Amino acid sequence: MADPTPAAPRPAPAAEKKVAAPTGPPDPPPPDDLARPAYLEPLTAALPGAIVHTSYWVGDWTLITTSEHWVAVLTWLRDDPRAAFDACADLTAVDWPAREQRFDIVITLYATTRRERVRVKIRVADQQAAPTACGVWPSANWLEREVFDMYGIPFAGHPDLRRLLMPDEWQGHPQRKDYPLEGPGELVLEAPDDWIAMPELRRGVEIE
Amino acid sequence: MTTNRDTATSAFDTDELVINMGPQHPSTHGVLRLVLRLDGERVIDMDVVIGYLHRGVEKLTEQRDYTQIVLLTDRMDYVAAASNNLGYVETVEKLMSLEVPKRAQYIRTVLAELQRIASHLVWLGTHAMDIGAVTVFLYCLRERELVLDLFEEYCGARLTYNAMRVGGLPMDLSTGWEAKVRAFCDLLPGKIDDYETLLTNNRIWLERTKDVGVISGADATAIGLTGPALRASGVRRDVRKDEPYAAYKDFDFEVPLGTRGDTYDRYTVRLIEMRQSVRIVQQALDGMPDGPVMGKVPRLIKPPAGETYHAIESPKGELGYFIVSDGQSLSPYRLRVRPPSLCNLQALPQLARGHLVADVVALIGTIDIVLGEVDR
Amino acid sequence: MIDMVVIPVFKMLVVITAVLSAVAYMVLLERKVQAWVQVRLGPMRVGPHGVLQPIADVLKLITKEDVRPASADRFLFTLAPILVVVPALIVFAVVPFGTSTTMFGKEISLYITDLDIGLLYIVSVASIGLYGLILGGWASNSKYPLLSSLRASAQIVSYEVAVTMTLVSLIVTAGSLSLVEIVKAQEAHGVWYVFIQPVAFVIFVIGALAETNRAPFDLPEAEQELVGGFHTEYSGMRFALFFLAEYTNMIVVSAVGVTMFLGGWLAPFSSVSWLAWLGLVPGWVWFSLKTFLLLSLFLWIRATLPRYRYDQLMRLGWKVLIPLALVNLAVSAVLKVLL
Amino acid sequence: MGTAIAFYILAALILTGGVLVITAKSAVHSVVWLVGTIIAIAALYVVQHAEFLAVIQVLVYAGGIVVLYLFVVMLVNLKRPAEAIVHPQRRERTGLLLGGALLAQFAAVAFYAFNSPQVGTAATYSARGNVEAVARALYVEYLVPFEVASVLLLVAMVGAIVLARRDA
Repeated sequence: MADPTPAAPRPAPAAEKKVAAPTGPPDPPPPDDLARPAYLEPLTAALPGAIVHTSYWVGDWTLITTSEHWVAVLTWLRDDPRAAFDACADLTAVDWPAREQRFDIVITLYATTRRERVRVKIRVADQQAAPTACGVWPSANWLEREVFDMYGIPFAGHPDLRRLLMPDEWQGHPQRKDYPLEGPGELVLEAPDDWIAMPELRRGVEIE
Repeated sequence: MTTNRDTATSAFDTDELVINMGPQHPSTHGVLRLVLRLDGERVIDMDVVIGYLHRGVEKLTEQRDYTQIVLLTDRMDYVAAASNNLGYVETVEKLMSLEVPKRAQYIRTVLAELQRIASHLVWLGTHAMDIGAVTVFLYCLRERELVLDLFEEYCGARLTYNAMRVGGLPMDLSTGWEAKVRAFCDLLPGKIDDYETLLTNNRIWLERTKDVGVISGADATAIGLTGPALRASGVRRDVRKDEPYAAYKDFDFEVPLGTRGDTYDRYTVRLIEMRQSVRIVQQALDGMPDGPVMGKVPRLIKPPAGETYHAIESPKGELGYFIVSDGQSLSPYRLRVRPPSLCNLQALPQLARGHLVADVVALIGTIDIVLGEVDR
Repeated sequence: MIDMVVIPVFKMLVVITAVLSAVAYMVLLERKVQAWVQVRLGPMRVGPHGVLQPIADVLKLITKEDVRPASADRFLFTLAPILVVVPALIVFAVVPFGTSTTMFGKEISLYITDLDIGLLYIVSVASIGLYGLILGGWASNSKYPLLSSLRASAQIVSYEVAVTMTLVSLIVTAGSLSLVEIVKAQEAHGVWYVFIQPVAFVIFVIGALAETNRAPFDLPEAEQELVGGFHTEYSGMRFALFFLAEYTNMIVVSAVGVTMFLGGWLAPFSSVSWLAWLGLVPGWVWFSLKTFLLLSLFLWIRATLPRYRYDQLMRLGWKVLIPLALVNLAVSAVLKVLL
Repeated sequence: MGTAIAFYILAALILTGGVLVITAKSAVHSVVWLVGTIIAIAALYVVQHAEFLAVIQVLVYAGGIVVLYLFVVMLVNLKRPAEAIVHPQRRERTGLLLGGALLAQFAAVAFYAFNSPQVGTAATYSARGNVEAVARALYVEYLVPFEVASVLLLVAMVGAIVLARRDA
């Protein structure tokens, strides 16, 4: 921390070429002649209305669902023997600020016995709590903490929702597209007054 | 962290001790911080604090073009940079549906397996040193040095190789390199025997590793363990076999499995993996095809809009890349790394609960983390 | 006057000087032996093959700033290193380096004093040194040193029992508590006690490793677990005192081991007639040589073995070594009566 | 003469140590002073030519038992909250009672020692060798009390183990 009197927040660097901001991946529907995975039909039968969209691209299947159905879909995918996705390989988020529900939460599942992957996605708006997948796979715990840390998406029902990588007193969520890339960083972003208060705050923290 | 528990009920209550292990500690393998709650020396609970090495690699990639990102991947798992390179370039190739020449695939496989050997050697050395066998550490580093020499001869760097490009490799092998790799492959199994002489049947080693940090296959899968740590629990999951990438489907190798899922099994699994890696390298050298090492790649790497996830078997476990392209810019819209070290580290509290402080040290070693990859 | 004051003082000076320089070179030897085992060279820069390294180390330690943590207990923090070093050094009062020699026309014995309870003296004085470790760890007011103190006290008290027990069985065999008498008894028997009491010797060596906090029992200062153990917060000369005491203690246990089991100053194979010329070598040379060999064994073990865990160490001590030592003692006593 | 000077110096050390044991603020300091006192007493034995006793004193008390005291003092939370003391007066009364009993015991021993014939002075023990003299006293002259005491200790040890055992 250097200069305690920050200059006025710099204007965001102008985009070089003005193109329409992307609003999400194309998620192309699968070609009609492609065999659907075996679990797809039972899933739509078991949870009607849960799967909003199905997509296939460069070999990856993607299911798009809604946050109300998130836990139910994941639980079904884990428990049904036709799916048997017993491992949560990855959970992350993508920020599409031009969209109303700006965040995609993306989970990548893996079925150890069938050696198959599937991606499941939901969309959530800013400040909207997403349901947690911790109850389905304990491994989602840290991954959701990282998403919370980097995007500021709160996970409802998460047992231990703290920042994972950034310091606890950090302001802002760096992985968002509108996070400034230059400037004094952590403090200017949301509450400029904190910039002055922070040194005192730091002094008060009992560091062992 | 505060340490005082004001809830001491009886005058003769022994205090629970809360200690910080790390971020500056000799055996946390970097800047890992563990907050241990101890009853005597027994671990009651543990909180893992990470992020001390967070450099925002995922954010940085959004400002770099696809070729420059190879360089960033080097800095994640810095003891296995070539594996990180491989995972990244393959994901971009998948996104762009690029064809990679067979020779490049073979050389990539050789590099990845040499990297696995080097990474496992570092792991074995540090793991043994954590348990007190300092000599093994120096033996392992001696052999790792030979691998680094091979890499240096191939790409000029010893740690951060930047050794792969989207669509192929930056350069072909130099003359005589293959012979040197062969010589190394002949040498290594004997050296592994040496390490085993010092450790495998050593009573102290057995007592320190057997039944320490036992985890069942189902639990290991659920908590997100991958790689050797998962296979030691008897789960047969190896991306090289399950979803063959590079040239792995051309080679014959075994995937070692453990039975009990304890620290000793994780040790034996990794040792066998090193021997299998030697086999793979030898087969790849035997069948090394001729031809170019760079495929037809557009001058500007600009993948079509879309997203994909691709995983490889890094020495630590499943290393996945999730890349989203918006089809407009020369940088990824979003690049997510699925770091095996991070996901494996998540199992540490579960493994360590109820064990002694000394076991925590052994367990940090046994899950094989690199903080550069945990924090990115 | 000369017999009462000058000669003992002179002897003490010689012994302390010898021990201190032995410690300095012991450190070098340890680094060299470790390096050779680990295909390295060890210290090579200070002097030819690093022979001046200990002097450089000592100078460095003396000139370093002496840091005391603000929250440390001032009195005990200063007392602890002294409490470790003094017992380690005064133990040498009863160690016989040889029988006697003639100097300036006077018969001078090669030991400072010959107590009739010499062995008990060693054991009891050495047990005081433990306070230094415990108090050093506690006085630092820091967590890793405290854990280390607890480990050290439990470990040393436990292994002291086993070691003392083996020494008792040796006393039974020799019929004396005086170290000089024990060596003379070995001379009279014509055989070193290591051959009469092999079990006791093994227990003694294991216990000695544990009591001096050496690998594989170096838990109180296990760097990988407890950072530096009880001396984590120490620096400069105070740290050097801990260091000095540790190596002095190694020399002590080796010297005691040599005296008790390896015939002290006696030449080997004294009963073999064609090796009688070995007896021409002075006794103190044999003594030093044997001590050196035993010390090298310590170093070799350190370079080879991993470290025990705390509970395993305790199990080994209480469930294996102490019962074994007890049985050994009983058998020795019975045999002594029968034979 | 020399013996007398040594005695008075040591006695002063012992008394100072004893007072410091009770007045020291920190329990660990108390234990350290206790060790000092024990070593001073051992030195007093040496002055009286009872080297064996001195060495055993250091070995058993300083080297063994007090280490365990220290162990406990370091581990246990001795900062007892004020409300945990139910009857402050009771402590004082108990203390007075125990102190009185101790004083009475000292008096009895002193009385007994003055009135009984001198069984063995330091000089007579020294002539026969320290170890042997003690052994003779323990295993020949006072065998029964010795055995009774050892049985008592054994009972105490078993009791301690039973108390300390966690519910299996």
